[in-house]
Amino acid sequence: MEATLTTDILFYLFSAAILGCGLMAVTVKNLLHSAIALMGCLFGTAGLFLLLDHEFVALMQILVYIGGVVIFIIYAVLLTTHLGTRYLPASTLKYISGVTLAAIVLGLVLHIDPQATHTAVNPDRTATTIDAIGYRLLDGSTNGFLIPFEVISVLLLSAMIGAATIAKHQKPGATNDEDETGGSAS
Amino acid sequence: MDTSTHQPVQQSVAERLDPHTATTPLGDWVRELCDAPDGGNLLSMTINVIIIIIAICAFSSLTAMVLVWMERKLAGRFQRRLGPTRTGPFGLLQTAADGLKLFLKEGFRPNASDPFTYYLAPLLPLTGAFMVLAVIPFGPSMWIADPELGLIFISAIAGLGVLALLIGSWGSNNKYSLMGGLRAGAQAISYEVSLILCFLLIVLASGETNLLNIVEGQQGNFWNWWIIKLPGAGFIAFIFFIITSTAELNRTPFDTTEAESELTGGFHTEYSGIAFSMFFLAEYVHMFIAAAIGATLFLGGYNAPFEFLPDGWWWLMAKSYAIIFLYIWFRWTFPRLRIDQLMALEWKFLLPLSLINLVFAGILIAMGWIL
Amino acid sequence: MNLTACLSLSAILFSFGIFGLMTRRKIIAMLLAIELMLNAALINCVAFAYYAPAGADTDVGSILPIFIVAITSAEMAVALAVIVAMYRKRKVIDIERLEDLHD
Amino acid sequence: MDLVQTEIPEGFTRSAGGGHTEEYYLNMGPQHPSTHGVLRLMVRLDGETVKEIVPHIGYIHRSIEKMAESQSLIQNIHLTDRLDYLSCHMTNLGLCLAIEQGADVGVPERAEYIRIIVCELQRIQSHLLWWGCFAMDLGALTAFLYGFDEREKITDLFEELCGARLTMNYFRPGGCVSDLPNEFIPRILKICEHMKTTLDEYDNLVSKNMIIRERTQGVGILSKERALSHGCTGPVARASGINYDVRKDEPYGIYNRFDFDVPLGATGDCYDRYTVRIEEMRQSIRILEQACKDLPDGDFRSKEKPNYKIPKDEHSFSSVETARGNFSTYVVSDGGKTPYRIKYRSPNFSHIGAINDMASGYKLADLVTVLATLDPVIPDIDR
Repeated sequence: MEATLTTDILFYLFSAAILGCGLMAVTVKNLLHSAIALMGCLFGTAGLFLLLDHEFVALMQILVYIGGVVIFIIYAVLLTTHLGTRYLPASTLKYISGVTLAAIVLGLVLHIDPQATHTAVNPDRTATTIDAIGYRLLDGSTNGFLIPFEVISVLLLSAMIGAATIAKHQKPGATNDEDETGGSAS
Repeated sequence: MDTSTHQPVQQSVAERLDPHTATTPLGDWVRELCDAPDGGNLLSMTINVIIIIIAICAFSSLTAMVLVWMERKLAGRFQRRLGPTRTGPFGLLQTAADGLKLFLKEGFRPNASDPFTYYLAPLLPLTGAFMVLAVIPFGPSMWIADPELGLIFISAIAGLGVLALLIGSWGSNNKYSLMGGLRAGAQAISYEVSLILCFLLIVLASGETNLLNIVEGQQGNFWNWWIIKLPGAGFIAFIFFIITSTAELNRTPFDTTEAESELTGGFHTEYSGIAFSMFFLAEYVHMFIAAAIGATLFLGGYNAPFEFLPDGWWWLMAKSYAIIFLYIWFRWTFPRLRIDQLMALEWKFLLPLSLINLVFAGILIAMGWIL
Repeated sequence: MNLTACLSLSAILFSFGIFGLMTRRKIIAMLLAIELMLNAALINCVAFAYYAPAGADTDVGSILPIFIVAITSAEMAVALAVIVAMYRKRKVIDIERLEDLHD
Repeated sequence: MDLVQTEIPEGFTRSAGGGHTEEYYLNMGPQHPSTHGVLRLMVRLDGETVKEIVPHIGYIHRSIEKMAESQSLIQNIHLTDRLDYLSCHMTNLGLCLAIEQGADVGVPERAEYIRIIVCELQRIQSHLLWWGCFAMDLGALTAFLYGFDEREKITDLFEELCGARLTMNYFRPGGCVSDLPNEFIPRILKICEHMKTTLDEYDNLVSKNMIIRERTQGVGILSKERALSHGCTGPVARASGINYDVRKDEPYGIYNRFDFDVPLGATGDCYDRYTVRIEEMRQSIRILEQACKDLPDGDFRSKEKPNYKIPKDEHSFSSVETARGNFSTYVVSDGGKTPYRIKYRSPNFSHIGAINDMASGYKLADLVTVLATLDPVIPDIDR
């Protein structure tokens, strides 16, 4: 998209949403509220990707991040906290160290090359089509991503199985045994 | 609704997402008024977008009204009674009266609930519904946005509906609500897998993710629709789509999330007045959307069943309402499944069979055994 | 809108993530902060692909995010499963009260 | 709200949150759609799994047994309507039988037949309501209206018979309050014919439905031993394989003249309780047809007395089979106009006591199924 007034306005709107929600996500006390703020932040990012002509990434952001990861996070919040949970504040020392570290990183990153402003968009560029992505992912040559793609598939599968195994309920019999002996694992 | 004559789409994504490039009589008139006949400026674009938003709002509230009336009438017929008859002709104004009642009701919030999440939750489902409505091709020149990845867009947005239930159920601070919300989360995430596999089958068959192109690919007589064109596989996938979409819509026999005899209303136990009517409205708009997507993918969308008949939005409406009739029929016939049976149905039955069906369809396509 | 603006945005988001990671006590909140940092990285990927000079391989701008997202969801699934299992066992998701984990 | 309570509520054996799982208490009722009135169940849950149930009763206690002591025996009949209001003819009959026994009142032949006809009609009526509510508790709303549709036909008959639709107050010691209206018997036979086809329709709609079978078979099993030790009677006991029916084993009235079967279940799960009740409706139709055929002419009531007195120290006892089980009446008299003490034995009270045995270990949705197949009438429990 050409850099017009419209895109500029949209960009700054999205940036404001991303940064505002991002700040909320790390500062709000209530865990569910910060998960919702993270959702807003991810939505803003998806909008930004649409602005940058990466439709597929934007939709994947919504599909996997918001529809999957954030829902999982909210699910975990629902399972582990409830209204009335007291949220202990972090110590001042942690706050100071957090702010300092964040500032240092921000300074470093912004310091690297503040002058490298590629405002010009390559006039011949075309948006990446889903066909191109598919062909590249299944391309076995040196330019392709076949092996990483397969590895990531196996990783996902093993992660899913692992997660299911970890979160699986213990057998009721086992719990009862421990109760009767009075020993709780510590 | 913003419309535009459809050319074989090879515009860039940005161009197609840009409402000011679409040409319609109404849009052109707005542009002329704003002194921008070619391409449009910020003012005309804003006005056009507002027109689109109003059109979607009006359409979805009208749809919800008609669907609620239809459900009540059909439920009456299924149950050997008449359904609403008093308010307006054939009881048509019953929904309006109900809506009015809900809007005038006191918005009541439990004291111990969490205001932010409690009030945020009712707003979300309709937002998602509006976003999906924008990409459904209602007719050959009748759509709002036509993204290249329409089908992925739909599956992405459809997954968000459950967020509202999760948030609202937690914010209500009620054990029944929370149970309903947790059930909703588990159910939606599980059934989405099968739903996306159904979508994938269409992508595999048509080689398209763009909804307009999928519909255009089914032109001609009714045996060109994917439900028949893919012998066997299309029909199985359609049945799976109906089952999974019923589950995604939280309707009987999969309405464990609001199961009134167990959870006294589930996630919306603590909602009343406008907040409740938002959930209610969204439920019916979602029902229309699911039916419209089913019609678009499997039943040829706005295409007429025979070549000599004119195509148009009325065909999409007729097909959608036929599917909606199925949903209503299910609801007033079947009892409710238990939550563990529901999950077993998905993971032990629907998911493996969808995968097998997908492979089967792949073989059909690879061998060219398509009607 | 230009590359610098995009990169600054991503840098600020990244520093928010670091801040959250340092100050939060709940494990889920720390995971949230990590999400923010990964999101900042995604913005960088896409921005570089968009502003790439002529002849560059811009497809990678779409493919790399796929890998990032896949890895993140795998990590999240395992991490959240661990959190839920830990909560069942100890009723605590506060990082400072889990100090006995290294025993 | 704290989901995890530390103190143990009354009646529970173990506190929630023990062990390593997330247990919590849930309060179902007294206002809950599936408790059919004002029953309150405290449930200890682990996720969705029911661990323990403690029923709390007494929310509509009206001290009917105490009120009985200040009213004459005849005046007491209308109070028995308010016990099991879905089988009020049968509860009326229970008190009438006790009075007849104690005051030595004879019953004419025609009145005996009328009693059988009316009681069996009411058994069908009560089971129809149960069938509708059962289906509704499992989520099938249409069946609820179907059940009520058929029930309405019988209720209309009762309205014509005694002017009331719910609290009939029709039987008197020595017979009934009035004779059958004209054209009553043909209409009953018509309903019998209609019910035969309707019951097949019900089988198609609900009994053969796969979801219903999945949700009821093997769920809420009550073993024969536990059913005996809880004192379960009626369809609940028969579903567990206990061959006990007051009409067969201790026949009252003229039940020994009729030919009918007592349906029995094998496992005692919810599906057995369901099928036993459906089969009972068929048997009631059989009895109705026989009774309507043999109905003699004659008096509908033996000579009326101004007051029925039971002699001093005479204890009279009767039990009848209501739609829910053994309903017994025990009248102790001190020779006065009013009874010294009346004790009613209600079947529902025992059934609710057995609910912990039946539903714990299953899911929350199964608790609703179990409750629906118990068919409790709360005023009968509380009295």
